[in-house]
Amino acid sequence: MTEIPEIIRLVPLQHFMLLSAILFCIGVVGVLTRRNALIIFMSIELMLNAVNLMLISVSSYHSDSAAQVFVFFIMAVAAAEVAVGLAIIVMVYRNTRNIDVDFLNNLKW
Amino acid sequence: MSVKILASLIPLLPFLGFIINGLGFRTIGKSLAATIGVSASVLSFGLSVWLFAAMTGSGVTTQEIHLFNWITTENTNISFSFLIDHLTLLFLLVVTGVGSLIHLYSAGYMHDDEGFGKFFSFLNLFLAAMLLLVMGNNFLVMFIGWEGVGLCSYLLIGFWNKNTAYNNAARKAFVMNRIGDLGFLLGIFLIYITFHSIDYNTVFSQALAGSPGEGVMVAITLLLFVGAIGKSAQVPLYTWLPDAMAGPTPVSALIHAATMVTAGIYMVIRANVLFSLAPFTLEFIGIVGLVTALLGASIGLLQNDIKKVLAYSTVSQLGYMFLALGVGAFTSSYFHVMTHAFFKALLFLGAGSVIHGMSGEQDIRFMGGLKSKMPITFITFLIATIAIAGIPPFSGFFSKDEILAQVFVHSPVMWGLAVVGSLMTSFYMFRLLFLTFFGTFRGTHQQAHHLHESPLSMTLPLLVLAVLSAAGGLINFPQLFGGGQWLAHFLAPVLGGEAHVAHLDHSTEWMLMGISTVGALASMGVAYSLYISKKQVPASDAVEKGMLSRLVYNKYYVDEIYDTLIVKPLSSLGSLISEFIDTYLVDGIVQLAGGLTIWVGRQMRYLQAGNTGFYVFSMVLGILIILTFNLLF
Amino acid sequence: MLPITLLSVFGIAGLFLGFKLSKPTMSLLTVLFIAISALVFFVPYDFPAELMGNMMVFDKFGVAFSLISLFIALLIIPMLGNFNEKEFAQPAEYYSIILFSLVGVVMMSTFNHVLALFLGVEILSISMYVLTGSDKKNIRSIEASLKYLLMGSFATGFLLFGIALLYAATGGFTLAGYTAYIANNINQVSPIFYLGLLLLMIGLLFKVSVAPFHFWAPDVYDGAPIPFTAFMSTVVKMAGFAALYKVISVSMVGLFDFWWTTLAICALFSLLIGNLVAANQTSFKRLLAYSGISHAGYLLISVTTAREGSDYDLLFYSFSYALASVLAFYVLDAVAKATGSEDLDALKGFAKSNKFLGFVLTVSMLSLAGLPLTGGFIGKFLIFSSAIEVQRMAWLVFAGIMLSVVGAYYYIKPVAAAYFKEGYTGGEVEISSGKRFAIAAAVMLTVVLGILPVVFSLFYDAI
Amino acid sequence: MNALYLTLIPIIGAFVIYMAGSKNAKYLALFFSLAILGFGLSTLLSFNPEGGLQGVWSMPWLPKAGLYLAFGIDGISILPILLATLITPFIVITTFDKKLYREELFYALIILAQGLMIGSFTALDSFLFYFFFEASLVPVIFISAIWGGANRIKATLKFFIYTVFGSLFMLFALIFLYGETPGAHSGLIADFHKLELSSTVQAVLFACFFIAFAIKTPVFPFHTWQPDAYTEAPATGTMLMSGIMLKMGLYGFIRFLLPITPLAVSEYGHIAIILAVTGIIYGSLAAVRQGHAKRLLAYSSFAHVGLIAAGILVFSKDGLSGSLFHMFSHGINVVGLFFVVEIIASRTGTFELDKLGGITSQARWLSITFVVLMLGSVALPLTNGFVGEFLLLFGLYQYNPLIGFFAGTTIILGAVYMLRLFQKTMLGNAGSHVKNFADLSATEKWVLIPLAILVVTLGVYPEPLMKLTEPAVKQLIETHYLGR
Amino acid sequence: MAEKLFYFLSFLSILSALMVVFSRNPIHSVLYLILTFFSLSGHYVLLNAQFLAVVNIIVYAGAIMVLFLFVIMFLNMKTESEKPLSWLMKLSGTLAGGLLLVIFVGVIKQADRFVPSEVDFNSQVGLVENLGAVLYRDFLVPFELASVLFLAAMVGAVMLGRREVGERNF
Repeated sequence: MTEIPEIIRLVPLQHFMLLSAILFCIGVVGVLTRRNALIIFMSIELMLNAVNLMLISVSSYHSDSAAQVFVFFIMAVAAAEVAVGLAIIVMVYRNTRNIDVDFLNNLKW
Repeated sequence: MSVKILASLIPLLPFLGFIINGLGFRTIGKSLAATIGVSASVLSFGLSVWLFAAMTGSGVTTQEIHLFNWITTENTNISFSFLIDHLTLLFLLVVTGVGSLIHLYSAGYMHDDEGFGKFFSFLNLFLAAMLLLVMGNNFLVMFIGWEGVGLCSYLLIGFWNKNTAYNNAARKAFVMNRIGDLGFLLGIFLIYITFHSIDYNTVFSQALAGSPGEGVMVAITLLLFVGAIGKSAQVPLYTWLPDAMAGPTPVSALIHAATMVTAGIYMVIRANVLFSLAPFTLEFIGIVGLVTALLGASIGLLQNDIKKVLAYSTVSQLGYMFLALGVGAFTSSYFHVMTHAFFKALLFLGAGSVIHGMSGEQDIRFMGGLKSKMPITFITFLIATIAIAGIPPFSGFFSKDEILAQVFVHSPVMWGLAVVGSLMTSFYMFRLLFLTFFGTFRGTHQQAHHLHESPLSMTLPLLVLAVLSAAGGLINFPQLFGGGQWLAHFLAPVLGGEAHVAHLDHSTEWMLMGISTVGALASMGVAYSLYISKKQVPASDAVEKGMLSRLVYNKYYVDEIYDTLIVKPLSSLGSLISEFIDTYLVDGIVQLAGGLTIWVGRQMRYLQAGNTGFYVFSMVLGILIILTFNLLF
Repeated sequence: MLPITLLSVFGIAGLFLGFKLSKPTMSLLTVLFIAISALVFFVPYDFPAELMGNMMVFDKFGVAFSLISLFIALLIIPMLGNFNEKEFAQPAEYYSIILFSLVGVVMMSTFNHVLALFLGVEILSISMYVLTGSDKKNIRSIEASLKYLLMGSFATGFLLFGIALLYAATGGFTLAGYTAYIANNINQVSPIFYLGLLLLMIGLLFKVSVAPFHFWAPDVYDGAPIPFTAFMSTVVKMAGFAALYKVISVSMVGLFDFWWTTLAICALFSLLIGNLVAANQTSFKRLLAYSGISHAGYLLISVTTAREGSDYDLLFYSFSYALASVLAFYVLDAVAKATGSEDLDALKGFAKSNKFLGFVLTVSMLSLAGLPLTGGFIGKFLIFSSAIEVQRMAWLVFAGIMLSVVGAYYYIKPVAAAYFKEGYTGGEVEISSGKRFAIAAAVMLTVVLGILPVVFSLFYDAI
Repeated sequence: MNALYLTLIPIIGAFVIYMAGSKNAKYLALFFSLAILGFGLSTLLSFNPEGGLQGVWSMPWLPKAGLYLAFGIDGISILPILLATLITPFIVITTFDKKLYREELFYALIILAQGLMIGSFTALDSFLFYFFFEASLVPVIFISAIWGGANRIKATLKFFIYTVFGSLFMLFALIFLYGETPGAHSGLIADFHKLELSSTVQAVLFACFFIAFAIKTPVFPFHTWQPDAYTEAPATGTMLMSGIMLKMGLYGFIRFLLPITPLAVSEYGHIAIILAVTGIIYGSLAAVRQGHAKRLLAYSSFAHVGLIAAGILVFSKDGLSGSLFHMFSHGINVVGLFFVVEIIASRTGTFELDKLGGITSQARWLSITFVVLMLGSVALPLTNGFVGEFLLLFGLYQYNPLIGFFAGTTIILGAVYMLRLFQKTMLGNAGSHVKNFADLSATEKWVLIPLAILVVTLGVYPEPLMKLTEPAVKQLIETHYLGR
Repeated sequence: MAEKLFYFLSFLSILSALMVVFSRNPIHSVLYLILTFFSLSGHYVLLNAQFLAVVNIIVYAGAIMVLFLFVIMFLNMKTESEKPLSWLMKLSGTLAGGLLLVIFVGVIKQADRFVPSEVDFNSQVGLVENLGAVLYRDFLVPFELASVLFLAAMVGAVMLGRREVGERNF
């Protein structure tokens, strides 16, 4: 119908997927190496964005709009999650004056 | 009334006596209890006589009485049936006859015992079991009686159950009998497997028709003989019998001298067909019998307990009977069973009378000079002693001599040894007699004061038995003296296996008789010189003895050897199992398995350290493993 | 669709009614709401397909799962009674959030489009994050909430990445699309598809707390207020399994050879960890949490079996497990209220003064242990008898059966404590009529399922 | 229908007793147990040994899965059923003289246990069998752990875990077999019997079944739960366990192991038999030195059931007939003996043999009944014990004379420990704890005298009972026995 | 040109993503995350998904990240507040992430190269008009149900975030 955008012609889809995978893994590394609940949470947001990138790129290459709507939902959900998550983090902070996840280990064994 | 019912009544009457006296014990008065007990046995004696008369009169040799099927499965059918033949009849007469006398005797002997009714009930039960034993038409019914008499023996040995030593003796008797019983039972199994039946008639006719091979026969007969060893107190299972003297004296007389212990002989005679087909076993039986005879006699030489002497004498005499069986002289063996029943019962009852008079004292070292105080006892005891010593013309002479003659035919060496045993018999019996009835009284003053002749109920049986002991030889009066050997003829239909017994020429027979008679008299002389002329009294236990005499006095330490070799190891094994192996080894493995599971769980639990970082890391690790595993392989 | 609508509307309505109504009334009303929503499933009315957008399919499996989930939720509602008495408690909010989360449950049970799955999972998860932390003054509750949140959203990331990869491979989001893709490319399935499948699977395994993705569960269950733990370990788990079953066993069945080992091994690990660690617990609540992991293992066996009839097995097992769990949590709730402790030791001698609850505890533990007379046994039977049909899973069946013995060990411990030991410090526990009703219903059902499991197939056939 | 009633009435009865409260509990329990006994006897009268399966009642249980609630009685199960109906009234009566904590629960549990145990014998569906097999544990566990001795909880838990562990092996085997049945599958035992399995599969199943039943029975070396459980349980619990419950294990051997894995039985049966026979000697030796009366009886029971198990595994007509009969008589003897010991302990306050003695002169009826029961236990001819032991030993002897011999040592060792028990408790001088020992009370007589009469009657005339089992045993062997 | 832009944006997003993870100061992390989002939005624009690019900026960079920032500032978080992790944990964490990446890369590289066909390519899919039509037609139900999610989240956030009597504000 319309002309294929330059980027789709020049850059293979794999590169987008790779980028998305890299970002995702950086997010994972962040979750694994940081102990600040907020930063962990941000890393998770990063992972979600990697997913978004993947979906959008595939969607654009396939010219299928469903995935983009999906991304829309992911963003919405992420926002909701962040709202709740931050509320929880604040609550934790209120009670312990700390948001280091390693600090919290009353529950074990 | 039909034969079936009457024959069934023979064991049933004593059994009823047992039930009545047993359940009514302490509620039934003593005289009533005695009446019930004695009449039950006398009635069954009467029935036996009637049966004997009826069968010999009508010329019927065997009669089978089927009562009911006992154990039946798809391929096993064992009926509860009786077989009455000549062998059975003879045993019936002896058992009920001697039994009745002893019942009567007990009425006097046990009169002051608080367990009077119980005693009669057990005695009746014994009679019933013994009658079952001899009346059964198959091996298993015999086995019922076999075990039944064992039970009664247990109950009666431990009759005075407050005494732990008596109880132990009772237990020992039962357990040793059971060892033999196991052999018997296995023998029955093998018979069943071989002949597909355990009915005497079927088994014997099949065995005669087509022998299943000597190996099997030897196995069967050896197993059966193991049973006989236990029941009849042969080497090596004889040690219970002397201990069994713990029971009241009538019991010793009836069970441990006259009847029960001869059950082994009955069994071998009953199965003579099988035994004849297994020469090896017969040889073995002969040797065992000879060894027992010598061993028993030698121990008897130095015993001081009046009943112990008699007990070892019984062991020894049983050895002779087996010796006879071993050489294939079944009739002679039975002959000796019968005469032995008379004179040994008499001896025991006499001893009982002495003990009764001595207020319970059993050690001959503290007796002496009783002949004037207890004349009847003395005279009857004397008759019995002469009979057992094998001095003519009393019954023991004939029966023992027949055995010796048969042994001589079989093997002169064995004969020589047997004669030695017989000399010892003569010696210890006269030693016993002299120490007890002659000389001066060595007991306490109190005992002397109390000393008395026993009541009529006790002396009457003594008298009857004395007559029998004296005249019992007539029943198989040897041809040598012009006798007709009635017993041999009477038993002939039963003894399918005795065809081969050889006969000695008369001069040899005379010689053998002479040797044994002279020997017996000589032994008596030795005993006389020792205990009457020199007035020796056996030393008290405290005195040091020579090695040999110590060995003999302590019964060759056989009990101690058994104790260290068998009883102790087994009981320590038992302790080891129940206290160590079971709790720590077997259960230990179980506990370990459980504990290990829990332990692994506890280690896993430490993974859950509450550390979110670690949780996430493990998750990622899990993901990595799953991905690697699935995508690479 | 109608039940979802109703649940949402009721949730909103509950928020407003919360201003006016007392706590017991709210509770009763919520029960009513849930009951109505469940009944509505039987109303023969379908939304126009074009409006549905193929998002959800109200097939037999989904409806059945939704129904039993709603039913279990119904049983749990009265349990909130004790928790509602806390001074900061906001019952209306709890009830509404539960109603909302039930929307997620129904979506997870009936989805066809993975977006519905994703939304359902998120509705449920977010509700649970909140409810877990709702005991605001209790540090344990808060800690649980944070752990759940972080790990939950982390897992969601993997789930989404999986969905994205599957999309990259198949170009679609529907289960039917996946199935079609497998059918068309059975010999050349793209590695991206495999990767996506695995990640999606992992995301869902996390939600149902299967080892090695179970780490959150004990801590979260332990920290959360008892009614919400009950909710999580039953309704949430059931929804998760419904979703997992639909994704893996139904739409991916063509790749059975690919995924079965992974699931089987995960099941084995769940059984091992759940059972063995539970055997070492001193806290009753934590014991139940680990027991939940082991039951996830059993359910996973059923998922792995993926045969005709596995759906029924899964349903039956989840139902009987959920009933028994609810009962256990009721007892725990009562004991915790009476003694202030959630430990096994608090149960000592409990049954002597509380005969009814003692009996309830027994029934519940027997059912969880899978002993006969209870639904737990039939459930195990169904699962194992299906699994044995797959010859290569025999070892898993064997392991599953054998590990039940550990289960028997730790399930009998509370009963033994309650009946055979002394030292109960609390008095007789008052049970409100609502609770009594719920407990009685669950006990009855547990026993009926054990003795006359026909009843359940009648129910299943009726849908 | 009879089979169903026999199972169901006790279960209903248990609820009735529980609901009726503690006041009338014991009488209600007696009523129900007698009613069941009456029912059992009427079943016996209408039972036709040649008629195969009878009194059948069935309805679908899990229709789709092919499971049935199917109950029935055949020649194999009639004796265990009869035993369970016969013994329970006695077990109920044994407690009449006592004041118990929560009587309604206690008696309800007894009757419930009876129902569940009967259920395991009447079940025709393997899973129904498993169901009862496990379920019957529950009341017994409760009885043991609530009314038991000092270490009751530990012992009971061990018992529970161990038995459950074993039965899970069976569950695996059953599920496997279920999967093997053709078509839409079936859990009926009869259908399992029809399966033709390869020898490896049979070997595995054999192992599973053997472990399961060996633990329940128990067979060496899976017995270690037993002494503790028997010792710590109250007399009632011990009686239920030893009198009826362990028969479920033996019954399982006959019902499952033999017909389903005949190949494996002929191939590996000797291992199992050797284990069982080892258990006979092992248990006997452990009993010989035992100082605790109840523990002694526990080991003795262990030795006896070892013999039964060995006899079953021989897979011969004699062995099976003997085992079925001996199961019956063992139930009677062991209940009687445990009760005797319980009477002694309750009057003297101790089970320690060293503290007892000399009771016989003070308690005549106790002595008489004790002797009779003891004789049954040592298998004296004309007692019930002999009939079974004779056949079992005969079966074993036919299998292998040496094994027969070793098993036969039970005759000797049994006498050793039983006589020791008798002597240490009843004979000799009065022990330190024996003072003013009262003879049997009326209720105690009602238990022990009938039991003693049974011991003798069954020993003298066992044929009626043997006839009941004969056709079934024959059929079992003819259909499944493969030789060795 | 577009190619170069792609690689530049990729580089930027990876770098800033790394900085998110490795910054010691949470505020820096937030800022780097915003930078990442912007660069991702750039990608979206390149891919003709203008609507989502805008939404991304508004929702993520605008709303979510600001929320983060607020929280950080409210909590007054200092750099040192986070206890430094042992190097072993860090190393293993990085290693695990790296391995994960290796697997992803391995898988993605194996995938066939996808070349869209000229015939049925539609460059308009990412436009708001098109998306709106899809959203309100095919995704109507999830759209509505998302509101349930929001409601639940909102109620929850309020419930949890509310200050109880006796509690401090932050």
